[in-house]
Amino acid sequence: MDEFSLLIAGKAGDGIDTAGFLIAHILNKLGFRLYIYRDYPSIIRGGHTFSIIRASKDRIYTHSNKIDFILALNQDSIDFHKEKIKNKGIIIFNSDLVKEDSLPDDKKCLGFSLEKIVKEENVTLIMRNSCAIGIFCKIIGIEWENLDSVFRKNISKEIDLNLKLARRGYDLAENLVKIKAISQEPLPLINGSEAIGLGLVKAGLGNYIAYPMTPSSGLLHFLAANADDFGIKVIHPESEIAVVLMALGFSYTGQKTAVGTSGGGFCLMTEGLSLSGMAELPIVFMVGQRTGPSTGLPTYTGQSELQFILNAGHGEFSRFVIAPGDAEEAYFASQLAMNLAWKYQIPAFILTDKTLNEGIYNFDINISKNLIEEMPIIWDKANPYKRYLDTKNGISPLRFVPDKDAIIKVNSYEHDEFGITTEEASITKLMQEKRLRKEKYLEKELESYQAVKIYGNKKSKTAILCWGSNKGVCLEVADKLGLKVIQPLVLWPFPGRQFKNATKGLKKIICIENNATGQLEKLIKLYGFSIHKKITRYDGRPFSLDELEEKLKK
Amino acid sequence: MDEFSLLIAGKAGDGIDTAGFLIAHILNKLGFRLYIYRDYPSIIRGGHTFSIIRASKDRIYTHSNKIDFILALNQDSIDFHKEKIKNKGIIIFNSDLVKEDSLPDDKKCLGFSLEKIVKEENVTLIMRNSCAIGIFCKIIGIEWENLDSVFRKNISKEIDLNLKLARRGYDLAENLVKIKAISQEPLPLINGSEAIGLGLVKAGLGNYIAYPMTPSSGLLHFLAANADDFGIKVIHPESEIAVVLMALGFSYTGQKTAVGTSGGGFCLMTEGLSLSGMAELPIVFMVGQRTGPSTGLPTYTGQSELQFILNAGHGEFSRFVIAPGDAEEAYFASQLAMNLAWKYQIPAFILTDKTLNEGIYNFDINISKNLIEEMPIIWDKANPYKRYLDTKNGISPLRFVPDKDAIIKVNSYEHDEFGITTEEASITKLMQEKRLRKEKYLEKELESYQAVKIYGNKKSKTAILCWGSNKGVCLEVADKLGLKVIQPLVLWPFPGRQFKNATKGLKKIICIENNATGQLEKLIKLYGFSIHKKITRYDGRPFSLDELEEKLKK
Amino acid sequence: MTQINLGTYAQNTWCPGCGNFAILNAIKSVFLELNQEGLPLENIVLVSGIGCHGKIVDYINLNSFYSLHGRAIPVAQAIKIANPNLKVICFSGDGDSYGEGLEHLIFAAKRNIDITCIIHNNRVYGLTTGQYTPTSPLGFKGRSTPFGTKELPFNPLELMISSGASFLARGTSHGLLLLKKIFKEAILHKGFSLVDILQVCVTYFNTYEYYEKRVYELKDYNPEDPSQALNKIKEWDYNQDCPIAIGTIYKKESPSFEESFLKPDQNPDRNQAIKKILEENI
Amino acid sequence: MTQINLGTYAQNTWCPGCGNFAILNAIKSVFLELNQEGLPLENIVLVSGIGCHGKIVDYINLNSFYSLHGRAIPVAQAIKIANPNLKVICFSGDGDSYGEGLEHLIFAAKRNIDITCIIHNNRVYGLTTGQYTPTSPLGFKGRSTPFGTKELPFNPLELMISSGASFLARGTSHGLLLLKKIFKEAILHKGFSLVDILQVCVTYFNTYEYYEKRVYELKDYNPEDPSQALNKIKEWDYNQDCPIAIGTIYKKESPSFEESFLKPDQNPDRNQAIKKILEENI
Ligand SMILES: Cc1ncc(C[n+]2csc(CCOP(=O)(O)OP(=O)(O)O)c2C)c(N)n1
Ligand SMILES: Cc1ncc(C[n+]2csc(CCOP(=O)(O)OP(=O)(O)O)c2C)c(N)n1
Ligand code: SF4
Ligand code: SF4
Ligand SMILES: [Mg+2]
Ligand SMILES: [Mg+2]
Repeated sequence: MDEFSLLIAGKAGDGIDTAGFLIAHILNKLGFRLYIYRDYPSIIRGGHTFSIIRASKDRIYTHSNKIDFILALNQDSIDFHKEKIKNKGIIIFNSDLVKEDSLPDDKKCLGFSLEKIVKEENVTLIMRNSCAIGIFCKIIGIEWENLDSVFRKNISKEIDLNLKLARRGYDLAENLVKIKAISQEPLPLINGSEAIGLGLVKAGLGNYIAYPMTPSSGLLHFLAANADDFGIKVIHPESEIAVVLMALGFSYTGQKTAVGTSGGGFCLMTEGLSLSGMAELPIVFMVGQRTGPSTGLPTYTGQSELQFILNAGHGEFSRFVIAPGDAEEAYFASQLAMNLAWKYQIPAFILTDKTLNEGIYNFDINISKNLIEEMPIIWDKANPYKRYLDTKNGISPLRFVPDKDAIIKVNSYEHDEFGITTEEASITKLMQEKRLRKEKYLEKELESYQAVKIYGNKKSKTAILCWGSNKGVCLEVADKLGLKVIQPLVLWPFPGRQFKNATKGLKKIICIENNATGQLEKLIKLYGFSIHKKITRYDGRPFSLDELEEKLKK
Repeated sequence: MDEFSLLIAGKAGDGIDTAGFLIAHILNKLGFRLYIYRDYPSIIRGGHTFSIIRASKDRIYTHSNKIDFILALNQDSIDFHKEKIKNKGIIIFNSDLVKEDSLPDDKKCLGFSLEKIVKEENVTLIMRNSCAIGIFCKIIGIEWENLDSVFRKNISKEIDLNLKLARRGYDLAENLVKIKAISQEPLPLINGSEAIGLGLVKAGLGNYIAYPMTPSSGLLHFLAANADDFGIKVIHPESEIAVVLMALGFSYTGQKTAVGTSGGGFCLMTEGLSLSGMAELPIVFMVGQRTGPSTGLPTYTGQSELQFILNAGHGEFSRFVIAPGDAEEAYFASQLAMNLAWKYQIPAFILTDKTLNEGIYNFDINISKNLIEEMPIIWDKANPYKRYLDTKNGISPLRFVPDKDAIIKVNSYEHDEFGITTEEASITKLMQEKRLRKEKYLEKELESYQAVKIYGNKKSKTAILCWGSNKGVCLEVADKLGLKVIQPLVLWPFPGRQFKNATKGLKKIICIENNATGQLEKLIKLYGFSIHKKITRYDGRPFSLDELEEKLKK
Repeated sequence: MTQINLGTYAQNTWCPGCGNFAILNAIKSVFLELNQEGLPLENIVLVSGIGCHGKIVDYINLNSFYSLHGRAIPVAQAIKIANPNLKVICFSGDGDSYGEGLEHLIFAAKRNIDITCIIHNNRVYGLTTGQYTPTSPLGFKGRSTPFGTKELPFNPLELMISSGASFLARGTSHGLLLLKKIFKEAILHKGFSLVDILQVCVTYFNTYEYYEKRVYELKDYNPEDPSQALNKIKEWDYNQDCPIAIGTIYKKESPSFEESFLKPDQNPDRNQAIKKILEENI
Repeated sequence: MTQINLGTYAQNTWCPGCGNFAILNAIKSVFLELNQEGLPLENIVLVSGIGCHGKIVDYINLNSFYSLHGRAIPVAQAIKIANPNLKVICFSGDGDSYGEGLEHLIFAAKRNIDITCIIHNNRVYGLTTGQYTPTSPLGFKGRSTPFGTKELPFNPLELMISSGASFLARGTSHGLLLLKKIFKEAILHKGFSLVDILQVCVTYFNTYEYYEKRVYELKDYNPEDPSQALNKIKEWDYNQDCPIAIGTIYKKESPSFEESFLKPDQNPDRNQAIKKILEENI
């Protein structure tokens, strides 16, 4: 088996997440490349939740709904997912909670009395996961030592009991399949949020400020947990308004600062965004999209904030928007966003979604670019310091408080070069132009980066156009179908020239988006491009490999 | 003189505004059609401020910088404006504050010792305006009775003293010009905000909620002052966030509600906007644009929020955006916005700017459409009430609390027809489509309105494209130059078909906008249209007649 | 008792043992009682914020407005102003209304608007999986403060009394009878009322035993004595270990804002008014 | 005295007679004094909101951050946390920080962050031409309430003491000497300090005579006695007619938030930390 998927399902609060994570680590040790899709409701306990752990010898970045193994902790897990099992698939179920007659006749189904075992061992219910993992490992022929070491590394509480439960499962089950190890080095398994966190830290992050909001909270938790090791401050203040204003305060002192949120929280930050544009205070926003409008489906995915991000904030000013498609790109994009925010003194956006933030990827730091941290332009001290000195490219030298030679005034009103409020028409015009000119220079600089990515069959006359987390699924489907893939990694300033090159000679462009109105489509229209077909999904779920393949074949 | 302009200038706090207003009323009585442009800084006293009162026998909607009369209360008034005076123009100046040698040699300049007069009469400084008005009226040959009656109607405090001062001026001056009355009925003089207020009231406004912010505060003050007469509630709560959420609470109870703000305040309302989209709660937003970004130039104009308004709020939902160009259109647009908000249960925007909100126009209610107030669809009671019943056009019957037959549940989460939270993919899809479908029907309905307006020389192969308050200046310039004018009154759903008809056969489209990036241009590009030239202005000042004419001739 | 079922078909997704169940049960029976005493059920409007607490409106078959995180209170105020005959009950969380939307609570209290705010104060963000809130004790280890918070909680009742609230009570999610009593009293109170419920979150901050040992019901106590009330409010600062009073702590008569809009002539002729304005401006 | 000129070339556009002039003069001389006592001027950072008050930062030739309406306080907090050696002074209005951004003031007080907030409390929105604010007296006729407000003001000092502020003072814009004294004391206080200045707005709410008749300076008074302070704070509720105390009203020692971030090892090897995380996740 070069590639297979396991679906593990149960109630929210059952520990499905952790169990899936442990299994992924066991497979990772065997040299498999992995991707984990997590599907859970906005509920702490109860409700249905599942993870799909997909393993392959090659790098993968998406899930499939064609499942080889189902690990069903309760009845819902069968009812909701039995259709997904492949012909030769195996269903492992909790026989204490699943009715036998609900199982498919034509599939191999193996029942284990998990509740009973837990009772017999007199342990908490959550430990039945360890037992189930033991069962699964035995069935697919994994060495006990592998399980043992992954458990020891990842479980801090009651490791002996957990191992005991696992062993019981391992001994109860029979080996049915032989999964062979692959001779390649295992790679770290991290989610998109963690990759962003690492990228920001690498780029010199000083402070991370956020108010919790799915799917951005993971980044907050990750950075808070590691704040001391990274040498950063992490603050969770009273609201998103405080978040963005605090961030701008930090920025004023010269400390690189990022904030994270999702749509609703971002709304509250738009006034601060406009201030960042006006006062030329660098800031990085990580906006994790979820299903909207409004509170929507908090724990599901979407790509419906692109146009909002491009146009948010009143007035006109320069900005940078990048939408990474996997963990390595996330690491790179976060560095780039921080660098460019500081180089151009503008707001920069890392636009993600629940799929990317919470999807778990293998992460190869060696294929992701490490950028050099951007340092501010030096002020020559020849003249008195002017925070908003007008220059050729619009970028003024930066100084930070306290500086005994410089008085540093920033201002939300229109202002002169020194930073004093003005209402004069001529200065207003000059300053508006200064602020917008920076974007032109940024656009030029972006030509030296691969701002539009191309994959797949480069000779194909048909291309899939996608952005953000859809990259992974598009890549694989394109490989299967022999298509080209075009992914604008940078969305603003739109890399029109690179996009033009990428689309040269194409007969057909099919745009894939997780929204209803076609937001990337709108963006490319501004540059005179058009698409021939669009495939959209807006029910909160990401495209799966099989689904997208089917839709593309139509 | 069929058309002339008076510029009156002084310090903020000098009462320039009121003086200009009184003069306009005096001219109005003579049958002149008027437009007043007000230019003032964000300062309570001091700083420079001026008004241009333009009078003509024909309807006009814009100012000119070619001035016939300057009424200069202080030195700045000369220094800043003397270039604007026409060849045969007259400068009336306060000889106590203006240096004689700063006056142009080749113009008629008449000095009056206003400070001295005020001192002699032992009245407050502000009354020198009355004296100046008297002088001006005499110079242009206006009957004393006219002045007298306008003063009596509009001045409530110390009318006798004011008249005394005016008379002194009147007697001091000599008649130099003979302005002839025009035989047409005078029309009310109101500003754009007042026209909007009247339109909202006409359309059934129940509540107006706002937090003060220039240039939207005028609407708040107007409605608050007349709340009892109109039978409405006017509330100014703690912040714009409270404003929008309160409005949605009122909307839930079935009371028609509008809010007003400008860019920065609107930022804070975007989360509520998205809630309006999701919960299908009708609401009308009046957003008065000013010069941004951020605090910007609070008392100056701009058109830089179009793209923000079109894309604001996270997630995707239907909306309606209309940008009136003068007082009559403002009255109509406000009614239409309220009607459509309620018919389609969506957020509707009246997008204005400082020029429209604070510009003073003659208002002819007879040429502005009166619409019939929209009434909600009836629920047939055949089935239990469902707030979000899915229907062909996506519009669900409305009921309001308290209703003993219906339980009315609205929800910011994705929800089923009854309004209970759901996370199911199929219902999510259904509801997203329901909410977006309404916009399609709205788009169809708009075909029965003149959503794109056409003026000027309809046979010209060159058209000026404009939106909002630029309508007035474009109209007049086009008349002079023999051009066509196209003004999309409705901006969203974009009236593509009407726009196509309007542009048929054109060789050249010149887009006029008060922003730097061309926001209307971006919008039409989405529909495959493009422009040939753009004339933008983004220093906070509106185009004046002479300036635009010159630019167009180039 | 009546046969009316106030439940809905929504699946209850609170954790087993969550203190929200008690709040749900208590409020439902108060609604039924009020209904028996003559309050039409359709005159009740529930408003909630976003958090575990907010789910309560899905579980009660009455009019409701499930608002945004932190933004239940302005909605509730408007509904009351729109129609003072409605009974508006707001369910909110400590993250929701002591954090994100604190200002609205303060201004509602200042206006003394006749709404009832029931704060599910579990001293943690439940729904977003366990971060500190403004009432978490100093040093609380949540997911955004894994090494413990560095700030003291504030005392929400002290803030509320300073803001002008005219009814303040405290309950716990494990005293059903008392909950019913104070809910009813709060709803019947004319003016702004707030009930701070020390609601146990079994998953992220299980304070069950802590409260069990410390709470005591107010007896022989006059909530209408403001200085006694202030002392009682200050007795526990939401941080230190000490006895915790529950029951109605403060009560005051004072005019409420929504009344100021009731006018005899509610329906002037609008066309006439418009005409008048225009004439004035000629 | 020193020759340093703290003025700028910005044209002053406050109305003649405005109380803001006194605030400007007092604070400038306090800065000069502090400078003479050893505080480098570049260590001062001014932050302001939007309103007539905010213009003050244009008139002082020191580092400044002219923020948004209602949003000076979060900026000031961040600057202080970023570098605890800075002296951060926040100028804000009553519309600004008692209204639009009240929550930030409360949370800054709760955290006891060592910033100084000077509130130009003219009890009116000056810059937007005269609407009521949270401290306008009941019945105030502003442009948004032409028939008089229907709500009582709140007492900002009472709210602040309930929120955890550790230094509270009140001044008027017509007592320059006292202003200087309390500004200096507030700035030197370690922890969150707020000075509520009854600033006269000659144009929209001329309270000059009103205050002139009622204010008295605190003498023989111990601001470190919390219950006395509370009584003093409650003496005047910003609405009723009574004597109005000015001076330092309340003072307390307590740890401030920004200190919690100071750690000995401020510069760990980031590449190493990243590597470690990645290894842990294999
Ligand atoms: C503007 C905004 N920010 C953040 C969130 C995410 N969010 C949802 S619930 C919640 C916290 C809820 O805490 P609390 O109000 O205490 O409710 P509990 O779950 O504890 O009942 C947060 C931060 C949101 N929905 N909207
Ligand atoms: C978000 C936002 N809302 C409204 C405004 C408009 N605005 C500017 S200053 C001001 C009020 C100022 O009042 P206050 O803080 O008391 O200052 P003062 O002018 O009295 O000193 C308002 C409402 C704004 N700039 N931003
Ligand atoms: S997380 Fe806490 S508050 Fe939320 S349902 Fe579970 S126990 Fe209740
Ligand atoms: S309006 Fe009032 S606060 Fe503003 S400058 Fe004038 S007097 Fe001062
Ligand atoms: Mg909580
Ligand atoms: Mg004020």
